[in-house]
Amino acid sequence: MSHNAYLPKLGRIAAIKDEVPGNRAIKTYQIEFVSGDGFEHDCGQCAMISVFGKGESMISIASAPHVTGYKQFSIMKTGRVTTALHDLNVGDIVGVRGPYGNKFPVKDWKGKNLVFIGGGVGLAPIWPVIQTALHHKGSYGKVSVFYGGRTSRDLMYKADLDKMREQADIHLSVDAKEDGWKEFVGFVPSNVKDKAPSPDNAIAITCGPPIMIKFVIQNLKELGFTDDNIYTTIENKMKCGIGKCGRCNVGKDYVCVNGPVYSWAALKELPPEY
Amino acid sequence: MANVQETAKDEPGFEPKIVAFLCKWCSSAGSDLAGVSRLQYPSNAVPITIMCSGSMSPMFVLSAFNKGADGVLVSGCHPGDCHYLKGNFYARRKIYLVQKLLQFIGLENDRFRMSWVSAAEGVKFAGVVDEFVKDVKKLGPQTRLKAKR
Amino acid sequence: MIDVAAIKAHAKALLEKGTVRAVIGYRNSTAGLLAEPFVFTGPESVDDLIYGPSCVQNLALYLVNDKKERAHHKSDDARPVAVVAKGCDARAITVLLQEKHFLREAIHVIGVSCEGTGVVDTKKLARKLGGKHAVEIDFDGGEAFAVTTADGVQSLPAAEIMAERCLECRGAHPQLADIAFGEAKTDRALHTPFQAVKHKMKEEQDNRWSFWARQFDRCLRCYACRSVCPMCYCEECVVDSIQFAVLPDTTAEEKANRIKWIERSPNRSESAMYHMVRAIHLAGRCIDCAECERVCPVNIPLRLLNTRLEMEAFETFDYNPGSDMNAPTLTSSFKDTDPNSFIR
Amino acid sequence: MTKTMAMEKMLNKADLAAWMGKLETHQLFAPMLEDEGVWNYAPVVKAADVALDQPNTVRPPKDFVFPQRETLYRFEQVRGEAPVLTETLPDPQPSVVFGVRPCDSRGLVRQDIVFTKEFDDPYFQGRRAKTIFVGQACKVPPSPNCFCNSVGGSPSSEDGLDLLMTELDGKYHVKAVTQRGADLLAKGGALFKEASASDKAAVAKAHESAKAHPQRPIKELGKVAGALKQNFDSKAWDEMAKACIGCGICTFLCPTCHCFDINDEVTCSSPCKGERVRTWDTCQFPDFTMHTSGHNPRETLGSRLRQRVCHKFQYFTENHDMPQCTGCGRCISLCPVGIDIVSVVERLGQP
Amino acid sequence: MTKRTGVFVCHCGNNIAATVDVARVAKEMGEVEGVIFSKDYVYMCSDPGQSTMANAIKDNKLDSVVVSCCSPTLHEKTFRDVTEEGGELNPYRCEIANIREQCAWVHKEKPKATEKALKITRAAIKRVQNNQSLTPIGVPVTRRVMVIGGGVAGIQAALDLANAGLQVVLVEKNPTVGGHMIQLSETFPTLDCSQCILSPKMVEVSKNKNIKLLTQAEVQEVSGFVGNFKVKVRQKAIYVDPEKCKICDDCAKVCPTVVPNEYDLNLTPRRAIFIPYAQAIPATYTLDESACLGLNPVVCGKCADVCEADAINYDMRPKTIVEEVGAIVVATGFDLYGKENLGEYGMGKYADVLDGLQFERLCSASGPTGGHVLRPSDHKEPKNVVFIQCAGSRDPESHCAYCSKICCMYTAKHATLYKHHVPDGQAYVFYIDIRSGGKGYEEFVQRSMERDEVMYLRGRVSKVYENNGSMIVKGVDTISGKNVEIEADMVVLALAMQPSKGTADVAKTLKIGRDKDGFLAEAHPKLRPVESVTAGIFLAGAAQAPKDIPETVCQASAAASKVIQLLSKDELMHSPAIAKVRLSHCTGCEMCVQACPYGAISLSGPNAKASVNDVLCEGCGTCQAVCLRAAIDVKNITQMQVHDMINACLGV
Ligand SMILES: Cc1cc2nc3c(=O)[nH]c(=O)nc-3n(C[C@H](O)[C@H](O)[C@H](O)COP(=O)(O)OP(=O)(O)OC[C@H]3O[C@@H](n4cnc5c(N)ncnc54)[C@H](O)[C@@H]3O)c2cc1C
Ligand SMILES: Cc1cc2nc3c(=O)[nH]c(=O)nc-3n(C[C@H](O)[C@H](O)[C@H](O)COP(=O)(O)OP(=O)(O)OC[C@H]3O[C@@H](n4cnc5c(N)ncnc54)[C@H](O)[C@@H]3O)c2cc1C
Ligand code: SF4
Ligand code: SF4
Ligand code: SF4
Ligand code: SF4
Ligand code: SF4
Ligand code: SF4
Repeated sequence: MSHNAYLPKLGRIAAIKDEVPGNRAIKTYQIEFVSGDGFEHDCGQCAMISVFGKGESMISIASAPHVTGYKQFSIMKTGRVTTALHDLNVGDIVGVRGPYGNKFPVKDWKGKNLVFIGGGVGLAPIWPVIQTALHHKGSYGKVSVFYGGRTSRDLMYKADLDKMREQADIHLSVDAKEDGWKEFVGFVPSNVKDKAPSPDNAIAITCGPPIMIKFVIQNLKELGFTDDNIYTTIENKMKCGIGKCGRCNVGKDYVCVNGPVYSWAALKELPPEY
Repeated sequence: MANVQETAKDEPGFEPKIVAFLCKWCSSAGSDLAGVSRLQYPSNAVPITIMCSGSMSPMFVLSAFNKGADGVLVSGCHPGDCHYLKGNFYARRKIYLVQKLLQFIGLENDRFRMSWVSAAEGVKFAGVVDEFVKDVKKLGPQTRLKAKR
Repeated sequence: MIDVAAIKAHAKALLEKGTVRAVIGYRNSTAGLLAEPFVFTGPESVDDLIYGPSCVQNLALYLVNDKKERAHHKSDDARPVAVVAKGCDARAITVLLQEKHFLREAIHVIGVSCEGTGVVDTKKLARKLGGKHAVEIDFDGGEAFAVTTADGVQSLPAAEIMAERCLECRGAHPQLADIAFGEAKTDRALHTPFQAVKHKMKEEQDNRWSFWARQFDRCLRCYACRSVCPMCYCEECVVDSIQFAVLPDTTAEEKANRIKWIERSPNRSESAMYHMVRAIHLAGRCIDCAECERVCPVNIPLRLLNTRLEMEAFETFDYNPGSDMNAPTLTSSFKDTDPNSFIR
Repeated sequence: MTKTMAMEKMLNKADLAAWMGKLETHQLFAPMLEDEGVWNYAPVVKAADVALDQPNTVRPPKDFVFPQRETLYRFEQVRGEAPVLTETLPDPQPSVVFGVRPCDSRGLVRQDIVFTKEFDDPYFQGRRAKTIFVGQACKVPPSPNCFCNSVGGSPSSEDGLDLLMTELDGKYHVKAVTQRGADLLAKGGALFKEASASDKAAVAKAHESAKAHPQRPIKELGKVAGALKQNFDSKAWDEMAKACIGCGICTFLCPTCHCFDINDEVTCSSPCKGERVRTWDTCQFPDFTMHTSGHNPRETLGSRLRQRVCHKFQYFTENHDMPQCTGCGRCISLCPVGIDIVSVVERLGQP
Repeated sequence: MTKRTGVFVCHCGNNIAATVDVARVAKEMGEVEGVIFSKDYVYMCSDPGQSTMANAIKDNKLDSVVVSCCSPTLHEKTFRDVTEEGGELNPYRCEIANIREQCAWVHKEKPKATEKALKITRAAIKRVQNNQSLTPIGVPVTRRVMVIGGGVAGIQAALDLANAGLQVVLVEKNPTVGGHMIQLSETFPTLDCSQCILSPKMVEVSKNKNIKLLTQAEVQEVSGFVGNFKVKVRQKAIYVDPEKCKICDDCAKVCPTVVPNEYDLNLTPRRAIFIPYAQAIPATYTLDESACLGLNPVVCGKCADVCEADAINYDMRPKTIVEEVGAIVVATGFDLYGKENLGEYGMGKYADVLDGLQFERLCSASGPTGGHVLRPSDHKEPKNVVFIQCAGSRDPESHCAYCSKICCMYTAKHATLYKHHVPDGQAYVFYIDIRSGGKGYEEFVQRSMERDEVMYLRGRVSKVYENNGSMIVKGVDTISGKNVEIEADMVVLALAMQPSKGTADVAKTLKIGRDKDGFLAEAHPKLRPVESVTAGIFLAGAAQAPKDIPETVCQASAAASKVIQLLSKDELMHSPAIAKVRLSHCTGCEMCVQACPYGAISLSGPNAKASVNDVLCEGCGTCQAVCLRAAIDVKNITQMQVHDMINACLGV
């Protein structure tokens, strides 16, 4: 059975945490493999989560590779499968197959300063990298995290971010003024520009809504980051996850296999169809 | 009728699955009256109460057959008695078209029926169901539009 | 005879004066005998405009597509778009106007009469020509087509190679037109309308089912039939969406609760459901351009299916789709005298 | 498939039926005329129905290895409990498909690449292993839109085939391309005669003259990919797609297209029972790339036409050094509105 | 989708439990996806049953409930109240599965009935799991009412409403209220004087502070909905200030133009400046613009010259008045069937062929002849008078198909009155049959036959023609089977009643329906006879159907009481189970707009998409079935829900 790439392994939901309420709610799931024969993954990789009867969705693995015992996923409720996922309870069983996609070249970044820039649910794909960098303290330079949402209610991993403040520079932002908000008010790219992280010996990793990424990259380049020091991930619609169904094809790449992680230099080579 | 040679379909133990769409104000009330009057009729028709026969989308009929209904019944208020004034007139036109289409593609005529049953016609309701179940029984299971599942 | 030069001149003048933003018409295709629909935007491009028996496609569809494209490009050019329309195309446009798909003033209809003929049926033509390939086809005065093959030009009686729908056409002269070319011939020899349907209706029901079952089995669900239909302009089809309708405020629940009336699997039951829903949705809207049947790659007789309810519309409800842009539609209206006896 | 030593035999046309008769271990398919005037592969019931010299089929033979609908597995789940998943790998009866045109067999070669690269596809491979493809060399192009010569093929290409048959007045020249082709030949035993030198020469000549038959040309295949890349932003894409109705004909019926969709078909909601199913899909449908949010990277007809053409002539070529088009001409002949891939490549794929 | 559904299966003592295995239903439903609580109980509707339910909802944090019991018409309200009050859950999260009337009571075999009960309940679960929480829509109301038409119906309604403390705007198109009743002489069956009983009411109308009277006015445009209508009324200029007018008749005396007086059905003349009759309300003269020699510029000006009160003002202009009201009563009354349609009876040809109303005027003391029945042609007393009933009624081929209901009675009255006026005359009545249902009516007719010796001839008149200066009425007496010819001095036709001329326009403006005969359509012929199909618009009087005065007054008071009921609260509560448009799918094709029986949908917004007026929508779902793209759905019975219910019924 094991060689059939379409057949998922079974995972039990061990914990669910509400991250963001509302119409586009986000929940974080810890899923452990039912029969222990799980898989290992690298930062940036994804997995196909199945709710049987509803379908499958590609979701970034939000836990770091060194975390064993479960895989973490932060999922935004947006359609058929994700809504079904949001309806599940702890103990319910889903299908998980993966890991899919390439990875962030984390090992190459040893000794460098890392600037993470996330928006909304886009913090999830880069979260394992942040965790890895902090886990191997000393191996990496300074870690700073820029993260923003429309309102403070839209920010996920808030408690974790707060805890992280001793180890990393955390710059949060909300789009509009809000009572009691003491940090930056404005869009994430502006926050980046405002704090102006140094490009020296630094890698910038960004993920979020396409429009945010566009301006973040623009601002990073103004700050002096070069194309091959900026990394991002792209999301194209996927069905098989293994480079066959043709859906995520962009140029010569199948994002599920050749992506989703791209340096800006590499991404520029692809047609802008993501 | 072509079904004559196919009487073999009339399986002895066959219990047709029938969906009956009843308008809330007349036919469903009529079925309530049949109940209050303790009239007996076969249990094959499972009622779904809708607001008005006018809200009967053709999709409901086709979907019921697709999901394996052996017969579909739509019942509403008599013309002129619609609780919503004229919903049943729209229904009449639409259902007529659906029926013609089903006949044309070759579904047996007796699998789809419409009736007017008022809130006072408990007896009629029981009769309509009784007759429909009998007619559908003769046809045997509906295989033409049913999805293979 | 249709004066193609006059059509061209008119189209050119419209574009030159800038009274319309584009002209939807036909040009020669590289792929075969049939013309290719095209959107002419510059006065020079009109040189490529053609008109003849190879202009089979219903251009009303391209008005629909044009609307979508304008929405995509957020175009604010408010000038009308011109469209070349045969009788059936004009009927389709009328239905679209009836359904408020566009404003009358947004369209300039260049009506073209089919006069005594119509458009070609390439399958009939191929049969007629045996092995030979036609490379060109044109009107040949009166009631014949001039067909060019490798052996030269020959004149064939149009009635023998014309599309079936044209032979039954009751409105070969566009009723809705801002300018009309060609004459409104009334003495066309017509086939009895709904002949094929009536013939099929006489068959035993079981035979009819085996006939349709075989058709449904063969359907690929490529949806060419739906894609080519000007009436299937829905943002999202209820049967099987190959396009979602989403607005920024559409909620996750709304997206998740899309009803799956049928599965995507091309099974008999699912395809039957697809075709029946389409037939029902076209009741009183199908104007018999027969494009669905023409485009089907596996020759499923969709015209036969869809005209069944057109026959009802016409004969039972005295309703002639595409004849009145101000009338209520067939299923959003009723008469006290509608048939009642089928109800028990 | 492993290549074997060329084995060439002759078969009397009249003996075709007899040979087929000896292949009862296999299910046989061949092009046949359906009632509605459409040529398609169908199971051989009477060998007499088999007509090999007809126009090419509407559906390409990819159906045999990549059917339009395939159940991937069944699931059954009681609320809150672990689901039971039942793998449903295909186990088809071995079959032989006759009358496969070289363009279509070359399509299989492209399918092979897709379904084996990176991850194996057990469904495809399971069927592929059980299906023998017997080719039929074209003497004249079966359609006016054929252009196999332009895309690296020929009317007598053996790529992807197990056997290649060529008709030579009253006889078939049959060449084994693979071992299993040879085995199939062997089953015919004495029905087959060794091909003589003159037979071989006649076949070569027939192939030669078929190849010389005029076809629609793509001039510089080697430069197409580069040119397409250059022209990515050209306005001509939109213009050429104006007539396109966005149906799936060109892609569904292309022998090389392989895109699919995966859906759950539920047969019972409580307990939840059903199948996970894959069905053909096409890049020409708007929802193909549309995100749930409504964002669609390829929203316009022009961008979808570009995807089809560039995928075939640029992206696939960049990855696998061959175009993902074998020149069968189906997409041209069957397109309802005359979108013509050759013209498109001529216009945007030439330096 | 809800996730914590509770199911309560009722035994109904033995009513359900005898035929349905309720324990099994409860058990199997507990296994359905999303159901976390399922229980059967002997009487769900009993107090302990209700508290079990309330507690279960709270204890298990249920977010939806199904009660599997009797018909929703019996206890839906009960269980929704429990859900809301005891369970603190939105009442629309509760649905009823009817397993008694539709199952237990109509089947005998327990296994089969149980199977069906399972399906019915499962379907209800599927439905409720997609129900939304809804709250009734509160609409603030304007506590004012418009009454259109100032006949006896309008007057009665206006007075009832005004006396209940509501503000009333009474709109009458003529210069005076009173309608047709004020033209009658005496009224059957008691023969009391029509003016004597109506005039005091008319005066009351003018005196009542709560009534604003707008005469010579017509409704032009209506917008809004129940509780909040905005009505545009156009009032003609009357060129006389009613406050100043002393009703001295000086002006009329000098007016040079003479035109027929409509009030007397053209049997008398009037001037261009006139008062229809002495008791007219409002009590003022009126200048009839169309008859006046000219006002712009003033051509004659005599009336103003003589008016000492200075009441005449030629500069008056028509006014458009906008009234905001919460409800509307339509009482636009009737007209007689046009005489031009009845040429065969010589109507319009011979001066002495009259219609009923003209005859009323001849009998009236205030009429053209001062109460003497005299022939219009020669002012002689007619000695042979033929009354023809059903003139234009009950004749589907050429005239009106319906029975005008009152003609039998008023013909008997006319014949009687005639005999009172001309005791030596002979009255003949041609009739088809006599319809005299009503208190004292049959006796009245009998009296006219017996005491007044009116000759009743059963049969139709084929023709009225002239012969040597006298009129011949030719007909058949179907009882004797003989042809009869009567030489008549006067013929009176009991013409059919038809809706008054303006009724069609009013109906259109108000968007209320009319029946096949053109009368205003009631919402339900039996149960809602005074309501129109549009919420907040009510009907009274002969505009709805032919009727006599008592019936008219009944209906007027009934309409008034309906209005009072409607406007008794500050807010109107409207069911929230109404249609909702999925804007993403709507293409604005207008099919739903055409089909909605309540005119509740209109196209709006930048892309002209459907939009439902929450207050007008009744939730019938007609739109839902008409829309091709499923772009409109009725809340809590959406297509999705029905789809799921179909599946549940079929075990899919
Ligand atoms: C590499 C990658 C990583 C992702 N990581 C996350 C994550 O960490 N958290 C998260 O909330 N979401 C993530 N997404 C997006 C997520 O896959 C979609 O939101 C989800 O598939 C929507 O499925 P649905 O069934 O709810 O929507 P529906 O619209 O009901 O489903 C339609 C189909 O479209 C596909 N689809 C729709 N939108 C997308 C999309 N944006 N991307 C891919 N497929 C789509 C789905 O496969 C689904 O089968 C990721 C997507 C990709 C490609
Ligand atoms: C010949 C005859 C004799 C009768 N005798 C008797 C009898 O003896 N006893 C009895 O009980 N009944 C009798 N009736 C019946 C009686 O006349 C009616 O029942 C009664 O008049 C109905 O009153 P109404 O207010 O509904 O209508 P109407 O009296 O017609 O009043 C309607 C009013 O509305 C006004 N109006 C119309 N359209 C508009 C508009 N668009 N805008 C504003 N105002 C408008 C009209 O001007 C009129 O004032 C008799 C009827 C006839 C014809
Ligand atoms: S065009 Fe033909 S094959 Fe394609 S979906 Fe329509 S009927 Fe089926
Ligand atoms: S079949 Fe119906 S819903 Fe689908 S596109 Fe056509 S009209 Fe729209
Ligand atoms: S792209 Fe067209 S010509 Fe090429 S293989 Fe596919 S269908 Fe044939
Ligand atoms: S190119 Fe032709 S076949 Fe392909 S999608 Fe467009 S219209 Fe259909
Ligand atoms: S019928 Fe449907 S698509 Fe048409 S206007 Fe109404 S809601 Fe919109
Ligand atoms: S539900 Fe009925 S009343 Fe409401 S908008 Fe639809 S058709 Fe009109």
